[in-house]
Amino acid sequence: MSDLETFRADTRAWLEENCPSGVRQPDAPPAAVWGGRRAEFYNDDAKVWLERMAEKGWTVPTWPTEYGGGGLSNDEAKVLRDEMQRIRANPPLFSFGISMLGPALLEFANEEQKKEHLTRIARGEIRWCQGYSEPGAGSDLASLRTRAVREGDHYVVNGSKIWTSDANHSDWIFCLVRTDPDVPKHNGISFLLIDMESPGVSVSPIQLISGASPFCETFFDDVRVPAANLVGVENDGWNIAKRLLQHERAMLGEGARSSSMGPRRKTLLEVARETLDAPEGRLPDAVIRDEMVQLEMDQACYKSTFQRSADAAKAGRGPGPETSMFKLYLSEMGQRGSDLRQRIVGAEGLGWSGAEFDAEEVQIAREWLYGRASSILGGTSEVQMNIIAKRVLGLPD
Amino acid sequence: MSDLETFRADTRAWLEENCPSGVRQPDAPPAAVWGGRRAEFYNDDAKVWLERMAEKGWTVPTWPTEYGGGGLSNDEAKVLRDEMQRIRANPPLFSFGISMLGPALLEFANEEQKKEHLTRIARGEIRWCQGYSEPGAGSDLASLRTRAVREGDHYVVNGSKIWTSDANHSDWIFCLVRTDPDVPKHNGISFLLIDMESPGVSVSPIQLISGASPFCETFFDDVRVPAANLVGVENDGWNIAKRLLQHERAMLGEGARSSSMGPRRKTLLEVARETLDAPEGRLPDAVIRDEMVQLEMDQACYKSTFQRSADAAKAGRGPGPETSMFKLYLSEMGQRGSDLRQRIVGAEGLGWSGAEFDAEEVQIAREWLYGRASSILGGTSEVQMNIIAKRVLGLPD
Amino acid sequence: MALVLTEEQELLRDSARDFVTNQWDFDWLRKVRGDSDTAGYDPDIYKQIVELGWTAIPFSEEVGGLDLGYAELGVVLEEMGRKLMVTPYLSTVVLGGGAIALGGTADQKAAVLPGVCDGSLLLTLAYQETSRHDPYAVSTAATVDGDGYRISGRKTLVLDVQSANKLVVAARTGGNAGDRDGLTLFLLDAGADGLKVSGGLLLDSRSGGHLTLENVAASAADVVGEVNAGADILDELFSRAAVAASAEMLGGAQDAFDRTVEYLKEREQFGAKIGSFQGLKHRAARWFCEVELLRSIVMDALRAIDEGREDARELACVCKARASDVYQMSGQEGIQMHGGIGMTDEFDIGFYLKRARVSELLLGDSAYHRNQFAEMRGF
Amino acid sequence: MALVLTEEQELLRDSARDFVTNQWDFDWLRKVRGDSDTAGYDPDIYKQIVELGWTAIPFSEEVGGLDLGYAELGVVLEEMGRKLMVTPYLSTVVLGGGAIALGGTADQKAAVLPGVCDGSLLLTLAYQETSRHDPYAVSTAATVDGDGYRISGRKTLVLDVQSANKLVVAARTGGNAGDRDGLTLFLLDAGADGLKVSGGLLLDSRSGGHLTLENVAASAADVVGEVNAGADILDELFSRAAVAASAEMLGGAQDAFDRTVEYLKEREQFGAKIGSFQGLKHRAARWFCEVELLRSIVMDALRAIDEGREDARELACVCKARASDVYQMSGQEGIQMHGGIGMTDEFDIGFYLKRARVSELLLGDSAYHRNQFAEMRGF
Repeated sequence: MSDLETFRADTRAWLEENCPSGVRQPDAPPAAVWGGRRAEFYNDDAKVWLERMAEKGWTVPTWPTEYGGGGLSNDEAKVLRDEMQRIRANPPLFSFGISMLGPALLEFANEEQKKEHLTRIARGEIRWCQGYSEPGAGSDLASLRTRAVREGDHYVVNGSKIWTSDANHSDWIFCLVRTDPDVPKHNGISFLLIDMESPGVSVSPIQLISGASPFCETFFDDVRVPAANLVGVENDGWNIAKRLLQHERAMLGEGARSSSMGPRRKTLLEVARETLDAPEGRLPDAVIRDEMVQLEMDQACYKSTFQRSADAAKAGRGPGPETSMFKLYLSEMGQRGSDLRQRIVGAEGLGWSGAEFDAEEVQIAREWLYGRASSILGGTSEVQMNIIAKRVLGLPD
Repeated sequence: MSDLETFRADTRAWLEENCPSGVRQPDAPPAAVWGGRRAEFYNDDAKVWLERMAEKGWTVPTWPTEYGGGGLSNDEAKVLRDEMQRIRANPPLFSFGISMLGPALLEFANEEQKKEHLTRIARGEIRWCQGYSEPGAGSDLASLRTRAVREGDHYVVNGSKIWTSDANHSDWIFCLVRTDPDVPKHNGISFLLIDMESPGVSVSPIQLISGASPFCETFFDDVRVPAANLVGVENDGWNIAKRLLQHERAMLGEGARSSSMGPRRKTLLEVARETLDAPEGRLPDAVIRDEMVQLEMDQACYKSTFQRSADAAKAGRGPGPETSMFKLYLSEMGQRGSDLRQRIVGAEGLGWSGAEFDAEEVQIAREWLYGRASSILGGTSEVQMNIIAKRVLGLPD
Repeated sequence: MALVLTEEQELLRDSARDFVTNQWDFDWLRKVRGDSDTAGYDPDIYKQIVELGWTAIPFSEEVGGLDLGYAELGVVLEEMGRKLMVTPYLSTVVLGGGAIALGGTADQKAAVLPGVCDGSLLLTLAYQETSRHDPYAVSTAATVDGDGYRISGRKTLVLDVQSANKLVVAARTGGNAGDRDGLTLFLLDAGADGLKVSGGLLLDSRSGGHLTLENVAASAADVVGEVNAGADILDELFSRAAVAASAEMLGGAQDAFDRTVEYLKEREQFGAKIGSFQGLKHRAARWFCEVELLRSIVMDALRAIDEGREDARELACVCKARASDVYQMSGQEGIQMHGGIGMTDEFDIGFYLKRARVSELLLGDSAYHRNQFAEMRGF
Repeated sequence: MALVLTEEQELLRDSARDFVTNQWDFDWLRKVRGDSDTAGYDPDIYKQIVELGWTAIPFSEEVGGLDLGYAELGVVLEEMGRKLMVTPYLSTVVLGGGAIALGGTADQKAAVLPGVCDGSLLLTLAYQETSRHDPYAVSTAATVDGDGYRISGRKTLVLDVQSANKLVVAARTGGNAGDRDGLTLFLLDAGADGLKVSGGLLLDSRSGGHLTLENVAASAADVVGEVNAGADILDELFSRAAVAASAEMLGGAQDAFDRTVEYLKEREQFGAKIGSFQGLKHRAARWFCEVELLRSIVMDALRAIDEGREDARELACVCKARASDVYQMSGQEGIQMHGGIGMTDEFDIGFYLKRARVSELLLGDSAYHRNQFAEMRGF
């Protein structure tokens, strides 16, 4: 047996013993554990599962063991993922700490910061949110105006952030702040970690066109932040930010994969068969059929492209500007899908509220509306195209 | 009877008497008379017809009688058009002199110029072509470099023009030339009329991707042009040019109307029925059917828009920047149509040459290729969109 | 008729625009969501509309109408559409009133239309039963019962079903679902025994919902038009209503466009007005063209109805198909060009997308009308 | 197999690119138009291709092949496609050779494939009879005549019909046009009595034309595969050929894109590089994405064939549909972004549009493959 095969056998045995049935489908509800000071668990097993996985470092399998990780190679991590999927185990922990902040800290933070924050992320003790966008700045992130002024061993922070997902449930926020207003805009930016229990931090959820949302606006009013919470060099935060954005786009681009979390949705084909009252045979609406097929085909192309990118990454290339392509396409395919779904169900997808409309109907409408955000948040499609034109194609400014 | 009704009755009677059967469909061939020194007539009747109409000033019905026009009001001109259509009479004369240069001369030329040139245009004695674009300048017309240097009572012209349609059949060319290279580019341009028999003028036809074309490149090598041939003020030619471009776009936009000139083509529906072997009933290819319908619908919208614009013009508004919209749409609809046509006939529209392919097959392919020019020549679609954004919507630079 | 507004129509437009701008509270679209007792519209606004004479526009003078045409109806609908005004106008004047005016008996006209004109009566049309607009897909059965009928069935997406006093209901007196023959229209009281309304709030803050009929009694006098020939009325009614709805949609598309162009001129990013970016410029230019083309076809289709032109029904298909596509595009581009702020409920632009979607699916989406058009043209 | 080139494949690509860049004269595409005696390809170029071993790629070592896979075939096709090289490669190696390799008897393989590998034999496939690709729409009849057959009918769009020494011809031994059953493939000599070739120059300077068969004699030994079961071979053959053609199309789309991006960086207008205009930037970015997605699906579909994967035929549909659309878009955008000069015959970019159109319609356009895909997926 190769080392990897041994690892697979061991992992399978360990999971069999330690993964409680309450976090395995079909027993497990389609819910996630996000950790944090006010962590909520969908059942007792979920709590046990998180503790056991954190103990092994397998909430963050590839991170170094000294920071709470599992120290696994990429191949081993894939084996772990495969084995968890095999038994349909929910992941023990989701967080922006894992997917976005962690990789950045590993690359840019000092030893104390890594020790303190990475281990707490790995154990699910602290829930993080991201403070990048600002009201009025939009996709032009670097025009941010939240000000951090050094006073002795603290920064005093004033300003506000928008689109801070789940800020109302989070414990800490990683922030881009302006530390030097007198230099060109990309230069005077720093990357700061802020405890949201600090006096002067307040959070207000945002109502979207689709209704309640995970997004918030976060305000900073003379918030004192220890200077030790600065990551990297003062005024050099933009480099960290860019790296983090790549991770974010990669994560958003990978969205299609992790969508297995939710309850299984009816496929478009199933919806069409039901609505058009055509349980079998060729769909009677040739135009809808053609649109559905085009979407399926585009998804197949996307899947191949994602695989190609992953195969290329194995050959040593990390997430680069082509992640913009994933973001651009995935958001638009999602929009087309929810648009088609709503057009197919027609009258049954137009309700906003009232006993009249069942939950599934209302969900179709809300999802369609919410989906419009996907080509805006996390960098608009226009920004992604700018990035491709500039960084991939090298077109002139 | 109203004046207009009287006019209609008179016109009808005159036409009945004077319009020979050889210029009326179905006897008349689908051909046009372009006039000029080397004028060609598709038959003897066509010559008689031109002479009689020129006599009445009805080759240019709304121009003043002193310049060879008919002095008709717009309403009377419409009556004339209607009555000619009623008896299916070919127009007596086509020319860029009528559709483009004439209106510009009426607006900007001095009395001598009007007398000399307008009358000769009206009588079909001189065939004009347009010298605007230059190699390397493309849609950025104003960056033209053909130089005209004043020497006494002459200009000496050097440079070249491209896309000079039918230059090889034309007698005179109206040209934009640079008379002052030291001022910002729109300022140093003049509008000059040049006799193509002048020594130093030469013409070379352009081969397009679709094969032979009406386009030429025209070269000027120390061509001496009398200063009296300057229209308007020296260095102020750009204003004339802009006005003329509006007339050109309006003419291109109106293209759909005058297409009755050619032999009647099979409609897309007829082609589809033949090719798909479906003489009646619903077309078996639902996707092609849907595309065809979408095109028909867009054409209907275009037709209504054109009518609305004409109705608005009657209420006193001339061709403005919205003509860019016509140019943009008409070219793209044409392209979609010939694209669809070729896709429908499939294998039968892929031949370039060889006894193997019949003329209709080859024509389908050539037209499809030639059609790609329509979104480029006469101002690219991109330029039309720029114009709309700037002049209609007032978006900032 | 020329494709320009007459002086009278321009006056009507100006006064309508004034009224909508000054009297209608856009925020009503948000407020109604928290209001479980809502009538589904603002009665005060509707009262003023009645006073302006809008409800009387298409009806003859005998019944208290102004005897104007669809051209005028389109003018006020466009202005209402601009600010997404919510009223039972479309259901009362165009659908319910339209059905009676087209096919009703003299008694029905006399009984109903004066009330429509003076605002004392609200109507609606209940026909749809399947998820998508399909006029002949009616299963609701009207069975003969003595001199009259008993009607049973279920209707969906009945616009303003909550507020209507009377309903025109399509039921089957012969044939099977999908057949053109065998449809009959009935004029029923909202309070009739066995008639159950179950309404809700639609995406776009309009009201609508289901209607359930259980052995609802109707007399022979309640039949609108002739028995089994309801489709003759419906075909013409839907063709006209599609154009009327398109006029309202044009207003919304135009306003979403206008708002966005303004935003492009104001909003700065990356150190410049975003309207100076050619990528957005070109999209705005195309969008402009789409709205202009829509305006032309709407004007043409409205006049084709008034003139009784042969191509009126074809134009209606072209019109509603394009209105559906252009309005949807306007909602989407509006949000996309506004960026993140366009996604917030606080900002107005998102409401255009919602109205666009509901309007698109009401009375047939663009695929439906393309197919209809194809059938008329023999494709 | 991973969706990256192996080291060996990279070497093959590099040498192919060298060869195409240095040996192939793009201007041949113009020259051939004036040459009425043309063989339809440049024999000297084909000879070199043979020497490079490309014609031997997919065949087994027994018949003189290299026993490589579609992944490698795709590599050389892409490189040939980049510069629009004209050779009888697709018709000989992929279509004719592919049919024999898939379904031929041992005798046929031994008789034909060594000649394909060593370049002494050119083949093609004659199947199409209607205007659009429709594999079962075969009316050409093969009637039993003693121990053999007599074949009569007419084929259209037979690629390289002028130069082929042998033809694989689809004929009907049972059933009616449109039936899957009853098709039989025959291997015929180009010089057979009653076989008339009438070739011409296609839009894209490839050669092709009609084939007329009048009582052409074929023996039982000329049957490729089994009588009446020709569709079993054709289904697999067309699926593979669609992917091979897509690889060639990818090369063309990529090159049109690369040329245009270079042009955007060089060309100045209105005082700036036109590549700095955001309108063009965004279109270039989308175009880039389209070509990348095409590259992924081509690589995946090629490997699916080599691996005998279950989804190979579905991927082939996705692949050819996308290749058709992306190549067409590349031809159109290429010309549009080059402006007027792109319309001239003197400039190269227009040839990509021509090749795109012919390639799009060969072996099924995107609508055809969407429908095929839908049937496989049960839509």
